[in-house]
Amino acid sequence: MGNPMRIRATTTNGVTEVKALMSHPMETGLRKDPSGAPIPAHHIKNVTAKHNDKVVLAAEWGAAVSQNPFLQFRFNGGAPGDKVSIQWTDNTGDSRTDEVVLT
Amino acid sequence: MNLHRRSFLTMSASLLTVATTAALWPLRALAQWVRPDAAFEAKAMDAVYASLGGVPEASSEIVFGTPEIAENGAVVPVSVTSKIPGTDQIAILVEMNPNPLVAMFMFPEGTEPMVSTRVKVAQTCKLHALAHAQRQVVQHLARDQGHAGWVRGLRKQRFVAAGVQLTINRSSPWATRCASAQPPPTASLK
Amino acid sequence: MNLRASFGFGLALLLGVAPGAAVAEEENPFAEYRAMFGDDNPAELVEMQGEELWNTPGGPKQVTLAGCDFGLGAGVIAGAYAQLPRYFADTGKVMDLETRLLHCMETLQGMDVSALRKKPYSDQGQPQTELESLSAYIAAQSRGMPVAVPQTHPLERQAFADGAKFFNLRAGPHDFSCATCHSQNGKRIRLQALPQLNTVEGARTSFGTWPAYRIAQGAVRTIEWRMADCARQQRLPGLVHGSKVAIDLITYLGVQANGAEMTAPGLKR
Amino acid sequence: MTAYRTGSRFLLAALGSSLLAACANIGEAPKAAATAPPETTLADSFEPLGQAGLDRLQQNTMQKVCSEYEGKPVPDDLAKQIIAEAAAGVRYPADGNYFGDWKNGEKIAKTGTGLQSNDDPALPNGGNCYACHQMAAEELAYGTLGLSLAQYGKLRGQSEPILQYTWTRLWNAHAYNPCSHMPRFGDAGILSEPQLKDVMAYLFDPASPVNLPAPAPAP
Repeated sequence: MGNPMRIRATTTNGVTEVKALMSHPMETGLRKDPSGAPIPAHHIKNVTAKHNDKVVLAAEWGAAVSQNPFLQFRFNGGAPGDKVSIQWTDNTGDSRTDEVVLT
Repeated sequence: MNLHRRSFLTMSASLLTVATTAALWPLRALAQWVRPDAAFEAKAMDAVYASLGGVPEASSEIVFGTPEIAENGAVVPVSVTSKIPGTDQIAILVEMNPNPLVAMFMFPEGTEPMVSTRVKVAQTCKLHALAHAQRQVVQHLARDQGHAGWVRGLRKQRFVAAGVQLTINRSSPWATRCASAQPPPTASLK
Repeated sequence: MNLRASFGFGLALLLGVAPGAAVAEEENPFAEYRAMFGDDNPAELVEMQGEELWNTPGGPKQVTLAGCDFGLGAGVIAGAYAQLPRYFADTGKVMDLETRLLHCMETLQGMDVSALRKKPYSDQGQPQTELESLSAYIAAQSRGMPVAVPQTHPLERQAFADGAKFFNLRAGPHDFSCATCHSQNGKRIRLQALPQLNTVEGARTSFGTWPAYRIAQGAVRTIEWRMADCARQQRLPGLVHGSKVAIDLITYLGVQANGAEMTAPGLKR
Repeated sequence: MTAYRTGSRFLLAALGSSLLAACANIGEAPKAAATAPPETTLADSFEPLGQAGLDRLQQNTMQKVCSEYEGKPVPDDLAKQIIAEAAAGVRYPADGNYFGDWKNGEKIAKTGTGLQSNDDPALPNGGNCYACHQMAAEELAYGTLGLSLAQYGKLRGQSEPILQYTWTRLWNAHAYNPCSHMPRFGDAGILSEPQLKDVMAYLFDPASPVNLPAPAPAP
């Protein structure tokens, strides 16, 4: 289920800017733990952002997106009360969705 | 000329297509998007291009926001903006990473072709961005050719790339391949 | 914000010199890099985890930590971190946030904190410990407030004096003390700027930024971690969490930093 | 070098007992805290970790004096004593050859690990010269706690006195500066004799990057 994301969305002159931080280790599968055992890959593969029900951004990620990923983008529109949601799915099938309401 | 890109895609088969490059970047509407796994698993830039379908043309219409020198390769802020009209996809690649393709972003109509994120960079090398753009160009055929009133739609597709040099002070710890080539200058005192 | 201003200053200096020129002391080649993180500090994710822990009943007694007194009254966390370490009458000791948290987990929640006390910090790539998450959350409740570490009780004054003494203590195979690296202005190790921690100015730029998210570790680290990791680099044995030396040093730094703005959780390389 | 040794033996014999008496107080500083519980000692705040045992908290004479006089002038008699004792302990290369492999010296200069509680004791220690000193022009990630060593050999040549001086500095800098902040690389066993020779070569070899000219600044 993962830990909650921090999403900030602000609308200025009809454009909504979204800034999200996601809590995820983004393990590449190339690192070893202190005992020398390989640490299995564990990273987000897919991200989908929606403005209400409309997809405003989709992304495919590899393991080279940094730990605790940051994502910023802008879409046209956005009014007070609208929802902006972000969903991620990782390579283990785990996923998490968080949303904010525009003010 | 504010044509809807996605609805255009569905009728594109019946229209004359002009591609400016040999690129065969996966052309699917967002709903049918399939992750290009081979491109993510590719171990060199050429192989990434090959799995995406071709070599992009160089472009100065991609704008980067990256630091000239990054303190820590594990987290390097990167923003990429495409100034090419109709840009619907942006990809970020790091040349010397074990897998160069880092991320691909798809922008539906109404989303600015801009993204900002943070990536792992194994060692000092070039960071590349690819942009894919397609738009309908309405061509008015000249009257003297006897085609009065006809228009035809061209789907103009572009697949471009640009690179920017990044200096890494401290190598990303996960990068086994590159770290061995150049030991990170880690001071034990901080 | 102080931090922002110093980034801008560093950047201006950086742009003012020809590339390839020798790097002067006062400029930071990473000013641009650091400024690009803006307000988007992953420490906020840890703060959120800490907030959830704070509001969740825990331990055998299944109570929250809302009854914990951090010096400003039971459950008062707004501004509490800016006034720690301080003397607590109920234990007769000078305690910092972390030792107080452990004390409350033990006495209020009935938790066995011996494991947490022994291993207070998360391993790289592992989830943050409760101590780290709660520290991030509670420290953030002092954001924007002035540091005000008290010097009223004799033991508080003693902690400061002993901290000042330990700061200069040279030991170990490398003969390092805290002062070896932190007693001169404008110096750096490799490219890492060193705060001059035996002065008010140096302590003020540093103290209020801890706990901080460490980019290299992808985790929030507390000020006790900072002390212990300095001891490691000094080639000393392990500095015990919550030990007298740790609290004395934090008191020494905090008192000198009094009046500075709390900005924690900060962001460090 | 023999002069140093003779001198220091003399001084030690003359001042040894008074020095030890003086240092007994200084060394107790942290636990001499007036109102701290009497049972509190420095060792209570530490625990053995990895290769770092509690014995590392035991201060030697120099460490005690220099802790007491950090940031202040060291009294003359104590300063002389530390200098003499340091000079007396310097061991010069048995074969009279100061130089090893500058390439290995470069690695030592850039390696910051060694003797930390989390370091692998099986690996060679680093010298971490770049933490504090500027050396090769091409390496921009240098610290500024110590003096710049750029062009070190080129500026100084390779006369016997300068070689001996440099070796002594590396072995035990307190032979010149009583409360130097520089680790005693030879005296404290941080670097081995072959490693010290490698670092010497890195400082003096004309082919070493330390002695190459700085790259031309970008236009």
